[in-house]
Amino acid sequence: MLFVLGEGLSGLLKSRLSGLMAVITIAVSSILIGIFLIITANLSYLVENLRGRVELEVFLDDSFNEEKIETLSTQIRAIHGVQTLTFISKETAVLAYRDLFKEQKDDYFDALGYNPLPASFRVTLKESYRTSTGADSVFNSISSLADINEDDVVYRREFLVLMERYIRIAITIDFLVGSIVCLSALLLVSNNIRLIIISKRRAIETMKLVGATRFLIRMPLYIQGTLQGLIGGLLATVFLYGLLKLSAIEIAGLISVNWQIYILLITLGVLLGVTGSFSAIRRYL
Amino acid sequence: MLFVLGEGLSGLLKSRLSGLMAVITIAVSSILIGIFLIITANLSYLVENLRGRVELEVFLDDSFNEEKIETLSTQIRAIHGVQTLTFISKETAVLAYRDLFKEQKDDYFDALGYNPLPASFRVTLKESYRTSTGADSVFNSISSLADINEDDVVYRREFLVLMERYIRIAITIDFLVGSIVCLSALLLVSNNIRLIIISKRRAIETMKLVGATRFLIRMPLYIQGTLQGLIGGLLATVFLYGLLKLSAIEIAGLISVNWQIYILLITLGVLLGVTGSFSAIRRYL
Amino acid sequence: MVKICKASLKYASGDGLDRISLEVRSGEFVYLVGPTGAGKSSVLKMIYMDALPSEGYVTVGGYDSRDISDNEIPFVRRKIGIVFQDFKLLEDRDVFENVAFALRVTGARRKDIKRKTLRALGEVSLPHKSRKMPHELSGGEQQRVAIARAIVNDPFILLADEPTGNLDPKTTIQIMNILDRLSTRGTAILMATHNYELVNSSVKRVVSIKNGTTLN
Amino acid sequence: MVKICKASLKYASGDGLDRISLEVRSGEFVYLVGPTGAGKSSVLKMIYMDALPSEGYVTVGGYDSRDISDNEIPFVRRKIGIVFQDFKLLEDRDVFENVAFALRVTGARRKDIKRKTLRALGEVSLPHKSRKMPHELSGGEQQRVAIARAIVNDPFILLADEPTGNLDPKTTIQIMNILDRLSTRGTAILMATHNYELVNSSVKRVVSIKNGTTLN
Ligand SMILES: Nc1ncnc2c1ncn2[C@@H]1O[C@H](COP(=O)(O)OP(=O)(O)OP(=O)(O)O)[C@@H](O)[C@H]1O
Ligand SMILES: Nc1ncnc2c1ncn2[C@@H]1O[C@H](COP(=O)(O)OP(=O)(O)OP(=O)(O)O)[C@@H](O)[C@H]1O
Ligand SMILES: [Mg+2]
Ligand SMILES: [Mg+2]
Repeated sequence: MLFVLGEGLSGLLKSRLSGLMAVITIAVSSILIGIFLIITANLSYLVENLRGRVELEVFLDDSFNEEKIETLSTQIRAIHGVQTLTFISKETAVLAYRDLFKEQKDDYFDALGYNPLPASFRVTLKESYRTSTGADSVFNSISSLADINEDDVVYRREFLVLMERYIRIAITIDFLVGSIVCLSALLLVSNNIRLIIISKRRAIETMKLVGATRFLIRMPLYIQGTLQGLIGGLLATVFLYGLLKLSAIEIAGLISVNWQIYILLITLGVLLGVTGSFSAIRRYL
Repeated sequence: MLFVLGEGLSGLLKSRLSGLMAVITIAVSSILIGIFLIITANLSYLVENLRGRVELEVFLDDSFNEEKIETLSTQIRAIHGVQTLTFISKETAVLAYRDLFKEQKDDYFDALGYNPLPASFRVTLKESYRTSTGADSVFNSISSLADINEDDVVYRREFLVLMERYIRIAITIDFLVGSIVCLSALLLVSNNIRLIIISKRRAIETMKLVGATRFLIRMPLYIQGTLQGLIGGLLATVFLYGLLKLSAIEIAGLISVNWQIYILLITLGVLLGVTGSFSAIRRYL
Repeated sequence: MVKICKASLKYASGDGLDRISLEVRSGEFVYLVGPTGAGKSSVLKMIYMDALPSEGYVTVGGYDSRDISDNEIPFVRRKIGIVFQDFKLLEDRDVFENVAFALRVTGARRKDIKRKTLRALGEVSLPHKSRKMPHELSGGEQQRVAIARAIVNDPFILLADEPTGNLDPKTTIQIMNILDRLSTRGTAILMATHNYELVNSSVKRVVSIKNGTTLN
Repeated sequence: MVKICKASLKYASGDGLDRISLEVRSGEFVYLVGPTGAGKSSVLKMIYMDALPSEGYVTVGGYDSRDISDNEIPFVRRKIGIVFQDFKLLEDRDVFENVAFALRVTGARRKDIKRKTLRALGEVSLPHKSRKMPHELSGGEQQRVAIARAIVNDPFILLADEPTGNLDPKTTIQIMNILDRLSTRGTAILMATHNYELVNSSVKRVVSIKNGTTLN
């Protein structure tokens, strides 16, 4: 058992160049996948953020009394997909309007002599309804209520549709690049282990002749592959950690990564090492 | 000479597996770099687009007469960095306002009895001034004109600053991923040629013994590397072309690539093949 | 101890062995002779189970080629010592490690490894060179290291495939003396060779092969 | 034609050659004998300029080891034929291509290649096997292919490093007959060997080396 571990370690030290190549390959692949993961994380964070901002506005006729508004509010709250409902009175609306146009001269409402802005409900959606179809269904439910005119329900439909299109594009690219990177990484690691097997051919032949079991011949290679994966993963972690520290100065709030990504990277490195060794050993030994 | 070419070709055919590996490596690297290039192209297109939209608005006091407006317009046009200047009269402003708030009841201006909106200049910037510092300098020049109050000159400063920050982030990530991909591609291609050299060691040794010149020994390897690069580049081109055709259905206007990128990809493949062969031959032969 | 019974072996090229029979008893010294391509190396391969016969059978120790599993083959080889013409030493380890290698792969204990390795090197009179690397040794010395590696596991038979093919006559005599001594101590020896001078000058049993069949 | 004059060669291990002198005239057949590690292969290496002497000099054809450039070495080798104990044939080409290979690398014309290759195969009586792959041949046949490859360029000297080490006595005699015939046709031959039987039974010139120096 000790012999197996020793062989794995000394294999790593002896096949310096090709060993280094394998480690670098794994590190580079892990870094690429790490960057890809960080981008994905940020992307989905951004998407959640944007989707969270989707809301419908229901303008209420000035003729509705308090009782009526209460009834409507209960009815809307009962609709599938509605998360919260906030009532905005005519007075609040004026304040918001003034806030929005504060650079304009204030004489509008004064000149008018009455408040032209309607009261409204602001309706936010449950998570699963924050899509264009989900928002549509809520929109339809609200519109079909008695006393509510379709024109009085407003939401940023175009924004949602556009956003969904961009998300789809981003996810497609993300996924594509990610899978290409993963695939090529596996290919390269396996190729590297193949190189190591070729360079160890004589030792392996001799081992077979003196009666080494399959386990004894293969285990050092697995150990070597695993160690290379581990070192590669660690290198990637250190590199990415430094990179994020550096870029955090530039980018401030944008990047949100937690320590789990580092664990993931190291695991990924080890996995690449093991899978690469495994496929190379199966094919070339 | 024929012999050299034949050896290069048959080398490619014979070393099927490692040759295939090299071709795939080059193809994958080229695809990654291609995707990276397309993203970069789109990014810079988007950036140019956004920057082009930066404009300053100069609100004019109602008391200015036509002559005064003419003078101001000439003065502003003379400022460094100003590209175009458009005069927007009070009447045009109302039309634009109505267009913007068309869902609101139209009684605002009627009720008011006069036009509260000021006339304005819309100022666009020369390309090199489409940055936050460039816009700032134009802003300062206009503000410092007699008769123009600093409050009357408006532009989306926060938008520009934010955009510049995001551009910086995007370029950093883009550049980083791109250089990692390039570097790892070179490493892997060279590693692959090394494998080929190892597998051809006996043939090379025999060639040396029967009096083959250095040229004759190395040239077939270069040819093989170049061919692999060419095939890899072509594969990448076909793949990316298909990918873009497919995604064009989804993404419509977003992706703007011209045929030059394909030439670039093929060149890149060949370059990777040649450089990889070169470094491997220098080191391992 | 080793018995080959009407064993046939077919290579893709069409050559091979045709119903070969051969028995080597414990402590016996047998020469295997025949022209190139006759099948000498193939016979040895069948004994160390690198090639299993398509007809007939081979028994080595307790194992039978007809019902041996892949997992058992390493254990057959531990009872056999093998020596080749080109030594097959590992260039990146010293003499001691080359010999100890055969023990390490069997999972022997540290103390035993040292004792047995030094004893085997003693048998071939090389303990003083145990820290030399293979390329620092003469051909004869390298072959002696290979023999030490082959006998370090106390095999009951030593297979030698033209062990003196690369050696000069003087060194050949040294090696033959070592093999003779091993044989008198009870290790059976089966040696393939082209060296008729050697074969003719000894009184040992000679088995000759031609075109894949035993003549004698 | 080939002259080695007080040439020394040092390997990193400390071994090597020590002021060796040797001359081979055109058409001469010379045996190079000596125990393992004496330096026989090293002498041949110096002649085909794979190792240049640190002292003294070697002249081959018009070239002198003292002022030869790396680019000229391939042209020296085209005037020399080399044969090894382990044949060194390319396993992935047939017999014809193995022999033609030595012509192709010199940039010979297509027609010449065919003619010369078949002539060389004729010299070793193998034209009928020109489409066989090396692994389909016996050891003796493989060595004859190697000899054909060595002589296809019409070298003035053939260097042979234990060319019969892997062959049985009968095949050895065949190979020796071929070398003898080449020698009587004017090709000088320098052959390193351990086979004293062979050396003793002939009347050729014998040069013996020990510890890196010529004794005779
Ligand atoms: N792995 C193999 N695949 C195909 N053919 C083989 C293989 N090994 C040996 N042969 C063929 O089987 C025959 C017997 O070969 P073997 O090596 O046993 O002969 P040998 O008596 O040892 O010859 P030599 O004296 O040259 O070592 C030969 O014709 C050889 O070409
Ligand atoms: N490339 C090398 N590097 C270091 N030492 C070498 C090298 N080649 C040969 N030697 C050493 O030089 C000495 C002479 O070796 P050489 O191969 O010339 O002997 P030889 O007479 O051909 O022996 P053999 O009969 O075993 O072939 C030996 O001690 C050998 O170990
Ligand atoms: Mg054999
Ligand atoms: Mg030699």
